[in-house]
Amino acid sequence: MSVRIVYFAWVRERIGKGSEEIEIPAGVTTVGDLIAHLSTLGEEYEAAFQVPGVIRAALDEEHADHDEPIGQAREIALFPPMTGG
Amino acid sequence: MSVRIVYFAWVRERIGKGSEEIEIPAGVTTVGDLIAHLSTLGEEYEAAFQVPGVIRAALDEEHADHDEPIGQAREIALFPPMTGG
Amino acid sequence: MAAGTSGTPVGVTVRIQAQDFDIAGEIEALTGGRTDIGAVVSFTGLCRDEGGRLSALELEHYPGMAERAIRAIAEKAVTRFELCGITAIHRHGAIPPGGNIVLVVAAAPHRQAAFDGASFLMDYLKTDAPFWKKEHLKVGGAGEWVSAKDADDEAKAKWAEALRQSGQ
Amino acid sequence: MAAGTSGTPVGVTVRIQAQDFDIAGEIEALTGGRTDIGAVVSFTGLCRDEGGRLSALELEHYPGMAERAIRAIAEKAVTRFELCGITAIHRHGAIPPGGNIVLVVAAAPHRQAAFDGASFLMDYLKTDAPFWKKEHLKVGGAGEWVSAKDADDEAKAKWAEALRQSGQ
Repeated sequence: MSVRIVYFAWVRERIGKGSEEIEIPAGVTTVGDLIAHLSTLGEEYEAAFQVPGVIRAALDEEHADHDEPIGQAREIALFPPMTGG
Repeated sequence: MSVRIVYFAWVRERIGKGSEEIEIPAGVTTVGDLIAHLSTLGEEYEAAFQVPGVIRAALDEEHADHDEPIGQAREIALFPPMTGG
Repeated sequence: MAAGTSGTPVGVTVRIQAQDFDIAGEIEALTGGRTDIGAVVSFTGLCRDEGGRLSALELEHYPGMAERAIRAIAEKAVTRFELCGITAIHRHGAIPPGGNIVLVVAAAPHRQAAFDGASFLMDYLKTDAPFWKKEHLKVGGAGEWVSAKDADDEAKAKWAEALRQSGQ
Repeated sequence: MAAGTSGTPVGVTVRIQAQDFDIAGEIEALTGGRTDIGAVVSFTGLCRDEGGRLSALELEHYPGMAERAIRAIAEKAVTRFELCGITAIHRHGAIPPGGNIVLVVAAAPHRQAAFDGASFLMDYLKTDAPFWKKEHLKVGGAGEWVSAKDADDEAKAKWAEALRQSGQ
Protein backbone atom coordinates (compact mmCIF):
# COMPACT_ATOMS: atom_id res chain seq x y z
CA MET A 1 0.00 0.00 0.00
CA SER A 2 1.30 3.46 -0.94
CA VAL A 3 0.37 6.45 1.20
CA ARG A 4 1.08 10.16 0.98
CA ILE A 5 2.96 11.45 4.03
CA VAL A 6 3.17 15.20 4.78
CA TYR A 7 5.58 16.86 7.22
CA PHE A 8 5.48 20.27 8.88
CA ALA A 9 7.72 22.69 10.80
CA TRP A 10 10.95 21.17 12.16
CA VAL A 11 9.91 17.63 11.14
CA ARG A 12 9.74 18.91 7.54
CA GLU A 13 13.03 20.79 7.88
CA ARG A 14 14.93 17.83 9.33
CA ILE A 15 13.64 15.38 6.71
CA GLY A 16 14.25 17.98 4.00
CA LYS A 17 10.92 17.63 2.21
CA GLY A 18 7.30 18.57 2.75
CA SER A 19 5.71 15.39 1.42
CA GLU A 20 6.41 12.05 -0.16
CA GLU A 21 4.76 8.78 -1.19
CA ILE A 22 5.76 5.86 1.03
CA GLU A 23 5.17 2.13 0.62
CA ILE A 24 3.80 0.86 3.91
CA PRO A 25 5.54 -2.44 4.69
CA ALA A 26 3.67 -5.42 6.12
CA GLY A 27 3.54 -5.21 9.92
CA VAL A 28 3.13 -1.42 10.03
CA THR A 29 -0.45 -0.94 11.18
CA THR A 30 -0.52 2.02 13.62
CA VAL A 31 0.74 5.59 13.52
CA GLY A 32 3.43 4.57 16.03
CA ASP A 33 4.53 1.70 13.78
CA LEU A 34 4.83 4.12 10.87
CA ILE A 35 6.98 6.56 12.84
CA ALA A 36 9.25 3.68 13.92
CA HIS A 37 9.51 2.52 10.31
CA LEU A 38 10.32 6.00 8.98
CA SER A 39 13.09 6.37 11.60
CA THR A 40 14.96 3.55 9.84
CA LEU A 41 15.04 5.28 6.45
CA GLY A 42 18.14 7.42 7.06
CA GLU A 43 19.74 9.84 9.46
CA GLU A 44 17.50 12.76 8.42
CA TYR A 45 14.46 10.66 9.46
CA GLU A 46 16.26 9.53 12.60
CA ALA A 47 16.83 13.21 13.49
CA ALA A 48 13.19 14.11 12.86
CA PHE A 49 11.82 11.24 14.93
CA GLN A 50 14.46 10.91 17.64
CA VAL A 51 11.85 11.67 20.35
CA PRO A 52 8.83 9.84 18.91
CA GLY A 53 6.59 10.80 21.86
CA VAL A 54 6.48 14.48 20.88
CA ILE A 55 5.38 13.79 17.30
CA ARG A 56 1.72 14.54 16.54
CA ALA A 57 -0.14 12.86 13.71
CA ALA A 58 -3.23 13.34 11.59
CA LEU A 59 -4.99 10.80 9.37
CA ASP A 60 -6.79 12.51 6.48
CA GLU A 61 -6.68 15.82 8.41
CA GLU A 62 -8.02 14.40 11.71
CA HIS A 63 -5.85 14.20 14.84
CA ALA A 64 -4.77 10.61 15.61
CA ASP A 65 -2.96 9.03 18.57
CA HIS A 66 0.09 6.85 18.06
CA ASP A 67 -1.85 3.66 18.77
CA GLU A 68 -4.48 4.43 16.14
CA PRO A 69 -4.50 2.11 13.06
CA ILE A 70 -3.57 3.84 9.80
CA GLY A 71 -6.41 1.97 8.11
CA GLN A 72 -7.32 3.32 4.69
CA ALA A 73 -5.94 6.84 5.28
CA ARG A 74 -4.87 8.51 2.04
CA GLU A 75 -2.82 11.26 3.67
CA ILE A 76 -0.87 10.94 6.90
CA ALA A 77 0.60 14.10 8.49
CA LEU A 78 3.45 14.09 11.04
CA PHE A 79 4.41 17.28 12.86
CA PRO A 80 5.57 18.85 16.16
CA PRO A 81 3.13 20.11 18.82
CA MET A 82 1.18 23.05 17.42
CA THR A 83 2.03 26.64 18.30
CA GLY A 84 -0.54 28.77 16.46
CA GLY A 85 -2.81 31.46 17.82
CA MET B 1 -25.79 72.34 57.77
CA SER B 2 -27.09 72.49 54.19
CA VAL B 3 -26.15 69.76 51.73
CA ARG B 4 -26.86 69.12 48.07
CA ILE B 5 -28.70 65.83 47.48
CA VAL B 6 -28.92 64.28 44.00
CA TYR B 7 -31.30 61.53 42.93
CA PHE B 8 -31.17 59.17 39.99
CA ALA B 9 -33.41 56.74 38.07
CA TRP B 10 -36.63 55.73 39.87
CA VAL B 11 -35.59 57.50 43.07
CA ARG B 12 -35.45 60.73 41.05
CA GLU B 13 -38.76 59.95 39.30
CA ARG B 14 -40.62 59.16 42.52
CA ILE B 15 -39.35 62.27 44.31
CA GLY B 16 -40.03 64.35 41.22
CA LYS B 17 -36.70 66.19 41.10
CA GLY B 18 -33.07 65.48 40.30
CA SER B 19 -31.50 67.49 43.10
CA GLU B 20 -32.20 69.78 46.02
CA GLU B 21 -30.54 71.52 48.95
CA ILE B 22 -31.51 70.01 52.30
CA GLU B 23 -30.91 71.23 55.85
CA ILE B 24 -29.50 68.30 57.80
CA PRO B 25 -31.23 68.24 61.20
CA ALA B 26 -29.33 67.53 64.40
CA GLY B 27 -29.19 63.77 65.05
CA VAL B 28 -28.77 62.84 61.37
CA THR B 29 -25.19 61.61 61.15
CA THR B 30 -25.09 58.61 58.80
CA VAL B 31 -26.35 57.90 55.29
CA GLY B 32 -29.02 55.64 56.84
CA ASP B 33 -30.14 58.47 59.16
CA LEU B 34 -30.47 60.77 56.16
CA ILE B 35 -32.61 58.27 54.23
CA ALA B 36 -34.86 57.84 57.29
CA HIS B 37 -35.15 61.63 57.63
CA LEU B 38 -35.98 62.14 53.93
CA SER B 39 -38.73 59.49 54.18
CA THR B 40 -40.63 61.79 56.54
CA LEU B 41 -40.72 64.72 54.10
CA GLY B 42 -43.82 63.63 52.17
CA GLU B 43 -45.42 60.74 50.35
CA GLU B 44 -43.20 61.15 47.27
CA TYR B 45 -40.14 60.60 49.52
CA GLU B 46 -41.90 57.77 51.32
CA ALA B 47 -42.48 56.09 47.93
CA ALA B 48 -38.85 56.56 46.90
CA PHE B 49 -37.43 55.16 50.13
CA GLN B 50 -40.06 52.56 51.07
CA VAL B 51 -37.43 49.79 50.93
CA PRO B 52 -34.41 51.62 52.37
CA GLY B 53 -32.17 48.56 52.09
CA VAL B 54 -32.07 48.71 48.29
CA ILE B 55 -31.00 52.38 48.16
CA ARG B 56 -27.33 52.98 47.25
CA ALA B 57 -25.50 56.13 48.24
CA ALA B 58 -22.42 58.12 47.28
CA LEU B 59 -20.69 60.87 49.27
CA ASP B 60 -18.91 63.32 46.97
CA GLU B 61 -19.00 60.72 44.16
CA GLU B 62 -17.62 57.83 46.26
CA HIS B 63 -19.76 54.79 47.18
CA ALA B 64 -20.84 54.81 50.84
CA ASP B 65 -22.61 52.24 53.04
CA HIS B 66 -25.67 53.21 55.09
CA ASP B 67 -23.71 53.23 58.34
CA GLU B 68 -21.11 55.65 56.97
CA PRO B 69 -21.10 59.17 58.54
CA ILE B 70 -22.09 61.95 56.16
CA GLY B 71 -19.25 64.06 57.58
CA GLN B 72 -18.41 67.12 55.51
CA ALA B 73 -19.77 65.74 52.22
CA ARG B 74 -20.87 68.53 49.90
CA GLU B 75 -22.92 66.29 47.56
CA ILE B 76 -24.83 63.18 48.59
CA ALA B 77 -26.30 60.95 45.89
CA LEU B 78 -29.11 58.44 46.47
CA PHE B 79 -30.07 55.95 43.78
CA PRO B 80 -31.20 52.38 43.01
CA PRO B 81 -28.74 49.53 42.35
CA MET B 82 -26.82 50.27 39.17
CA THR B 83 -27.67 48.60 35.87
CA GLY B 84 -25.15 49.94 33.37
CA GLY B 85 -22.84 48.04 31.04
CA MET C 1 -0.56 57.55 31.40
CA ALA C 2 0.54 55.56 34.45
CA ALA C 3 3.77 53.57 34.71
CA GLY C 4 3.39 49.81 34.15
CA THR C 5 5.37 47.19 36.03
CA SER C 6 7.73 46.92 33.08
CA GLY C 7 8.29 50.69 33.00
CA THR C 8 6.41 51.00 29.69
CA PRO C 9 3.62 53.60 29.72
CA VAL C 10 0.18 52.15 30.43
CA GLY C 11 -2.70 53.94 28.75
CA VAL C 12 -5.89 54.15 30.79
CA THR C 13 -8.63 55.82 28.76
CA VAL C 14 -12.15 56.33 30.16
CA ARG C 15 -14.89 58.28 28.39
CA ILE C 16 -18.59 58.80 29.06
CA GLN C 17 -20.31 60.06 25.95
CA ALA C 18 -23.60 60.20 24.06
CA GLN C 19 -22.13 59.44 20.63
CA ASP C 20 -21.19 56.03 19.30
CA PHE C 21 -17.62 54.71 19.47
CA ASP C 22 -15.24 53.29 16.86
CA ILE C 23 -13.98 49.88 18.03
CA ALA C 24 -11.16 49.57 15.49
CA GLY C 25 -10.01 53.13 16.23
CA GLU C 26 -9.91 52.46 19.97
CA ILE C 27 -7.95 49.23 19.50
CA GLU C 28 -5.50 51.05 17.23
CA ALA C 29 -5.12 53.88 19.76
CA LEU C 30 -4.22 51.33 22.43
CA THR C 31 -1.85 49.16 20.40
CA GLY C 32 -0.55 51.29 17.51
CA GLY C 33 3.22 51.58 17.33
CA ARG C 34 3.80 49.09 20.16
CA THR C 35 5.52 45.72 19.74
CA ASP C 36 5.15 44.36 23.30
CA ILE C 37 1.42 43.58 23.09
CA GLY C 38 0.50 39.99 22.22
CA ALA C 39 -3.22 39.99 23.02
CA VAL C 40 -6.11 42.43 22.77
CA VAL C 41 -9.61 41.63 24.02
CA SER C 42 -12.52 43.90 23.24
CA PHE C 43 -15.96 43.67 24.81
CA THR C 44 -18.92 45.46 23.26
CA GLY C 45 -22.27 45.59 25.04
CA LEU C 46 -25.25 46.18 22.76
CA CYS C 47 -28.92 47.00 23.23
CA ARG C 48 -31.18 43.95 22.72
CA ASP C 49 -34.82 44.38 21.71
CA GLU C 50 -35.91 41.59 24.13
CA GLY C 51 -37.88 39.62 21.60
CA GLY C 52 -39.08 42.71 19.73
CA ARG C 53 -40.53 44.35 22.87
CA LEU C 54 -38.17 47.35 23.14
CA SER C 55 -37.85 50.45 20.98
CA ALA C 56 -34.82 51.70 22.99
CA LEU C 57 -32.93 51.63 26.24
CA GLU C 58 -32.44 54.99 27.91
CA LEU C 59 -29.22 55.24 29.91
CA GLU C 60 -29.17 57.69 32.80
CA HIS C 61 -25.87 58.37 34.56
CA TYR C 62 -24.27 60.40 37.35
CA PRO C 63 -21.78 62.39 35.27
CA GLY C 64 -18.75 63.07 37.47
CA MET C 65 -19.00 59.84 39.42
CA ALA C 66 -19.49 57.63 36.35
CA GLU C 67 -16.07 58.48 34.94
CA ARG C 68 -14.42 58.40 38.36
CA ALA C 69 -15.86 54.96 39.22
CA ILE C 70 -14.90 53.38 35.90
CA ARG C 71 -11.41 54.87 36.04
CA ALA C 72 -10.89 53.38 39.51
CA ILE C 73 -11.89 49.92 38.21
CA ALA C 74 -9.71 50.30 35.10
CA GLU C 75 -6.67 51.18 37.22
CA LYS C 76 -7.29 48.17 39.46
CA ALA C 77 -7.49 45.94 36.36
CA VAL C 78 -4.17 47.30 35.02
CA THR C 79 -2.40 46.56 38.31
CA ARG C 80 -3.97 43.17 38.99
CA PHE C 81 -3.50 41.71 35.50
CA GLU C 82 -0.38 43.68 34.49
CA LEU C 83 -2.07 45.09 31.41
CA CYS C 84 -0.29 47.15 28.74
CA GLY C 85 -3.36 49.38 28.57
CA ILE C 86 -7.14 49.53 28.92
CA THR C 87 -9.92 51.63 27.41
CA ALA C 88 -13.51 51.92 28.61
CA ILE C 89 -16.22 53.96 26.92
CA HIS C 90 -19.80 54.06 28.21
CA ARG C 91 -22.60 55.79 26.33
CA HIS C 92 -25.60 57.58 27.83
CA GLY C 93 -28.93 58.68 26.37
CA ALA C 94 -31.36 56.68 24.24
CA ILE C 95 -29.88 53.69 22.42
CA PRO C 96 -31.91 51.68 19.90
CA PRO C 97 -31.77 47.86 19.61
CA GLY C 98 -28.53 46.82 17.92
CA GLY C 99 -26.80 50.01 19.13
CA ASN C 100 -23.60 50.01 21.15
CA ILE C 101 -23.79 50.74 24.91
CA VAL C 102 -20.33 50.05 26.27
CA LEU C 103 -16.84 49.22 24.99
CA VAL C 104 -13.91 47.80 26.91
CA VAL C 105 -10.54 47.06 25.30
CA ALA C 106 -7.73 45.42 27.29
CA ALA C 107 -4.20 44.84 25.97
CA ALA C 108 -1.56 42.56 27.51
CA PRO C 109 1.50 40.52 26.54
CA HIS C 110 -0.52 37.24 26.81
CA ARG C 111 -4.11 36.22 26.24
CA GLN C 112 -5.29 35.24 29.73
CA ALA C 113 -4.47 38.68 31.19
CA ALA C 114 -6.27 40.45 28.34
CA PHE C 115 -9.39 38.26 28.78
CA ASP C 116 -9.31 38.68 32.57
CA GLY C 117 -8.76 42.45 32.39
CA ALA C 118 -11.75 43.04 30.10
CA SER C 119 -14.00 40.63 32.01
CA PHE C 120 -13.02 42.06 35.43
CA LEU C 121 -13.71 45.60 34.29
CA MET C 122 -17.15 44.64 32.95
CA ASP C 123 -18.12 42.70 36.09
CA TYR C 124 -17.24 45.63 38.38
CA LEU C 125 -18.67 48.24 36.03
CA LYS C 126 -22.05 46.44 36.09
CA THR C 127 -22.40 46.80 39.87
CA ASP C 128 -20.26 49.87 40.70
CA ALA C 129 -20.62 52.40 37.87
CA PRO C 130 -23.58 54.80 38.32
CA PHE C 131 -25.66 54.05 35.23
CA TRP C 132 -29.31 53.06 35.11
CA LYS C 133 -31.26 51.59 32.20
CA LYS C 134 -34.89 52.35 31.49
CA GLU C 135 -36.84 50.40 28.91
CA HIS C 136 -38.79 52.19 26.19
CA LEU C 137 -41.43 49.95 24.68
CA LYS C 138 -42.53 49.63 21.06
CA VAL C 139 -46.11 49.60 22.36
CA GLY C 140 -46.97 51.72 25.40
CA GLY C 141 -44.08 54.23 25.61
CA ALA C 142 -41.88 54.42 28.70
CA GLY C 143 -41.57 51.08 30.48
CA GLU C 144 -39.81 49.91 33.61
CA TRP C 145 -36.36 50.60 35.00
CA VAL C 146 -34.20 47.50 34.50
CA SER C 147 -33.68 45.58 37.76
CA ALA C 148 -30.20 44.77 39.01
CA LYS C 149 -29.37 41.07 38.70
CA ASP C 150 -28.03 38.84 41.48
CA ALA C 151 -25.88 37.22 38.78
CA ASP C 152 -24.01 40.52 38.40
CA ASP C 153 -23.18 40.65 42.12
CA GLU C 154 -22.02 37.03 41.92
CA ALA C 155 -19.85 37.75 38.87
CA LYS C 156 -18.14 40.53 40.82
CA ALA C 157 -17.76 38.40 43.96
CA LYS C 158 -15.86 35.67 42.09
CA TRP C 159 -12.93 38.07 41.47
CA ALA C 160 -12.57 38.79 45.20
CA GLU C 161 -12.71 35.03 45.85
CA ALA C 162 -10.01 34.39 43.21
CA LEU C 163 -7.78 36.99 44.84
CA ARG C 164 -8.37 35.43 48.28
CA GLN C 165 -7.54 31.92 46.96
CA SER C 166 -4.37 33.16 45.31
CA GLY C 167 -3.29 34.31 48.78
CA GLN C 168 -2.79 37.94 47.77
CA MET D 1 -25.15 28.72 8.75
CA ALA D 2 -26.25 26.24 11.41
CA ALA D 3 -29.46 26.44 13.44
CA GLY D 4 -29.06 27.86 16.95
CA THR D 5 -31.00 26.60 19.95
CA SER D 6 -33.40 29.53 19.56
CA GLY D 7 -33.98 28.78 15.88
CA THR D 8 -32.13 31.96 14.83
CA PRO D 9 -29.35 31.35 12.29
CA VAL D 10 -25.88 31.02 13.84
CA GLY D 11 -23.04 32.28 11.68
CA VAL D 12 -19.82 30.27 11.90
CA THR D 13 -17.08 31.89 9.80
CA VAL D 14 -13.57 30.42 9.60
CA ARG D 15 -10.85 31.70 7.30
CA ILE D 16 -7.15 30.97 6.90
CA GLN D 17 -5.45 33.73 4.97
CA ALA D 18 -2.15 35.54 4.39
CA GLN D 19 -3.65 39.04 4.37
CA ASP D 20 -4.58 41.11 7.41
CA PHE D 21 -8.14 41.23 8.75
CA ASP D 22 -10.53 44.08 9.55
CA ILE D 23 -11.75 43.70 13.14
CA ALA D 24 -14.58 46.24 12.90
CA GLY D 25 -15.75 44.73 9.61
CA GLU D 26 -15.81 41.22 11.09
CA ILE D 27 -17.78 42.39 14.15
CA GLU D 28 -20.23 44.20 11.86
CA ALA D 29 -20.62 41.08 9.67
CA LEU D 30 -21.49 39.03 12.76
CA THR D 31 -23.88 41.50 14.42
CA GLY D 32 -25.19 43.84 11.70
CA GLY D 33 -28.97 43.93 11.41
CA ARG D 34 -29.51 41.74 14.48
CA THR D 35 -31.23 42.90 17.67
CA ASP D 36 -30.85 39.74 19.79
CA ILE D 37 -27.09 40.14 20.49
CA GLY D 38 -26.17 41.82 23.77
CA ALA D 39 -22.45 41.04 23.94
CA VAL D 40 -19.57 40.74 21.49
CA VAL D 41 -16.07 39.72 22.54
CA SER D 42 -13.16 39.96 20.13
CA PHE D 43 -9.72 38.52 20.70
CA THR D 44 -6.77 39.64 18.59
CA GLY D 45 -3.42 37.88 18.85
CA LEU D 46 -0.45 39.97 17.73
CA CYS D 47 3.22 39.34 17.03
CA ARG D 48 5.50 40.55 19.86
CA ASP D 49 9.12 41.45 19.18
CA GLU D 50 10.23 39.72 22.43
CA GLY D 51 12.20 42.64 23.77
CA GLY D 52 13.38 43.75 20.34
CA ARG D 53 14.82 40.34 19.42
CA LEU D 54 12.45 39.38 16.58
CA SER D 55 12.09 40.79 13.08
CA ALA D 56 9.08 38.54 12.34
CA LEU D 57 7.21 35.38 13.16
CA GLU D 58 6.70 32.99 10.25
CA LEU D 59 3.49 30.98 10.49
CA GLU D 60 3.44 27.61 8.74
CA HIS D 61 0.15 25.72 8.51
CA TYR D 62 -1.46 22.55 7.17
CA PRO D 63 -3.95 24.13 4.78
CA GLY D 64 -6.98 21.83 4.64
CA MET D 65 -6.70 20.65 8.22
CA ALA D 66 -6.22 24.14 9.69
CA GLU D 67 -9.64 25.30 8.57
CA ARG D 68 -11.27 21.98 9.43
CA ALA D 69 -9.80 21.93 12.96
CA ILE D 70 -10.77 25.52 13.77
CA ARG D 71 -14.26 25.03 12.36
CA ALA D 72 -14.77 21.98 14.60
CA ILE D 73 -13.74 24.03 17.68
CA ALA D 74 -15.94 26.96 16.61
CA GLU D 75 -18.97 24.69 16.26
CA LYS D 76 -18.33 23.20 19.71
CA ALA D 77 -18.14 26.72 21.16
CA VAL D 78 -21.47 27.69 19.56
CA THR D 79 -23.22 24.65 21.03
CA ARG D 80 -21.64 24.76 24.48
CA PHE D 81 -22.11 28.50 25.11
CA GLU D 82 -25.25 29.02 22.98
CA LEU D 83 -23.58 31.71 20.89
CA CYS D 84 -25.37 33.82 18.28
CA GLY D 85 -22.32 33.50 16.06
CA ILE D 86 -18.56 33.14 15.96
CA THR D 87 -15.79 34.15 13.57
CA ALA D 88 -12.19 32.92 13.56
CA ILE D 89 -9.50 34.13 11.16
CA HIS D 90 -5.92 32.86 11.34
CA ARG D 91 -3.14 34.31 9.21
CA HIS D 92 -0.14 32.47 7.76
CA GLY D 93 3.18 33.65 6.34
CA ALA D 94 5.61 36.20 7.79
CA ILE D 95 4.13 38.64 10.32
CA PRO D 96 6.16 41.56 11.69
CA PRO D 97 6.06 42.71 15.35
CA GLY D 98 2.80 44.57 16.01
CA GLY D 99 1.07 42.66 13.18
CA ASN D 100 -2.12 40.66 13.65
CA ILE D 101 -1.92 36.84 13.80
CA VAL D 102 -5.37 35.65 14.79
CA LEU D 103 -8.86 37.08 15.34
CA VAL D 104 -11.78 35.51 17.17
CA VAL D 105 -15.15 37.24 17.54
CA ALA D 106 -17.94 35.67 19.61
CA ALA D 107 -21.47 37.08 19.89
CA ALA D 108 -24.09 36.07 22.46
CA PRO D 109 -27.14 37.48 24.26
CA HIS D 110 -25.10 37.98 27.48
CA ARG D 111 -21.51 38.77 28.33
CA GLN D 112 -20.33 35.59 30.08
CA ALA D 113 -21.15 33.39 27.08
CA ALA D 114 -19.36 35.76 24.69
CA PHE D 115 -16.24 35.85 26.89
CA ASP D 116 -16.30 32.07 27.35
CA GLY D 117 -16.86 31.38 23.66
CA ALA D 118 -13.90 33.47 22.53
CA SER D 119 -11.63 32.18 25.31
CA PHE D 120 -12.60 28.51 24.70
CA LEU D 121 -11.91 28.83 20.97
CA MET D 122 -8.48 30.37 21.58
CA ASP D 123 -7.49 27.75 24.17
CA TYR D 124 -8.38 24.85 21.85
CA LEU D 125 -6.96 26.56 18.77
CA LYS D 126 -3.57 26.91 20.49
CA THR D 127 -3.21 23.15 20.99
CA ASP D 128 -5.36 21.63 18.21
CA ALA D 129 -5.03 23.82 15.11
CA PRO D 130 -2.11 22.85 12.83
CA PHE D 131 -0.03 26.05 12.86
CA TRP D 132 3.63 26.40 13.78
CA LYS D 133 5.57 29.56 14.54
CA LYS D 134 9.20 30.11 13.59
CA GLU D 135 11.15 33.07 14.91
CA HIS D 136 13.06 35.32 12.54
CA LEU D 137 15.72 37.31 14.36
CA LYS D 138 16.80 40.90 13.82
CA VAL D 139 20.38 39.67 14.12
CA GLY D 140 21.23 36.24 12.71
CA GLY D 141 18.33 35.48 10.36
CA ALA D 142 16.14 32.40 10.88
CA GLY D 143 15.86 31.40 14.55
CA GLU D 144 14.12 28.59 16.40
CA TRP D 145 10.69 27.06 16.06
CA VAL D 146 8.56 28.23 18.98
CA SER D 147 8.05 25.48 21.58
CA ALA D 148 4.60 24.44 22.68
CA LYS D 149 3.79 25.58 26.23
CA ASP D 150 2.47 23.35 29.03
CA ALA D 151 0.33 26.34 30.05
CA ASP D 152 -1.56 25.97 26.77
CA ASP D 153 -2.39 22.31 27.48
CA GLU D 154 -3.52 23.31 30.98
CA ALA D 155 -5.71 26.12 29.61
CA LYS D 156 -7.44 23.60 27.34
CA ALA D 157 -7.77 21.02 30.11
CA LYS D 158 -9.67 23.44 32.37
CA TRP D 159 -12.61 23.50 29.91
CA ALA D 160 -12.95 19.70 30.03
CA GLU D 161 -12.79 19.89 33.83
CA ALA D 162 -15.49 22.60 33.92
CA LEU D 163 -17.72 20.43 31.75
CA ARG D 164 -17.11 17.42 34.02
CA GLN D 165 -17.94 19.43 37.14
CA SER D 166 -21.13 20.77 35.60
CA GLY D 167 -22.19 17.12 35.22
CA GLN D 168 -22.74 17.34 31.47
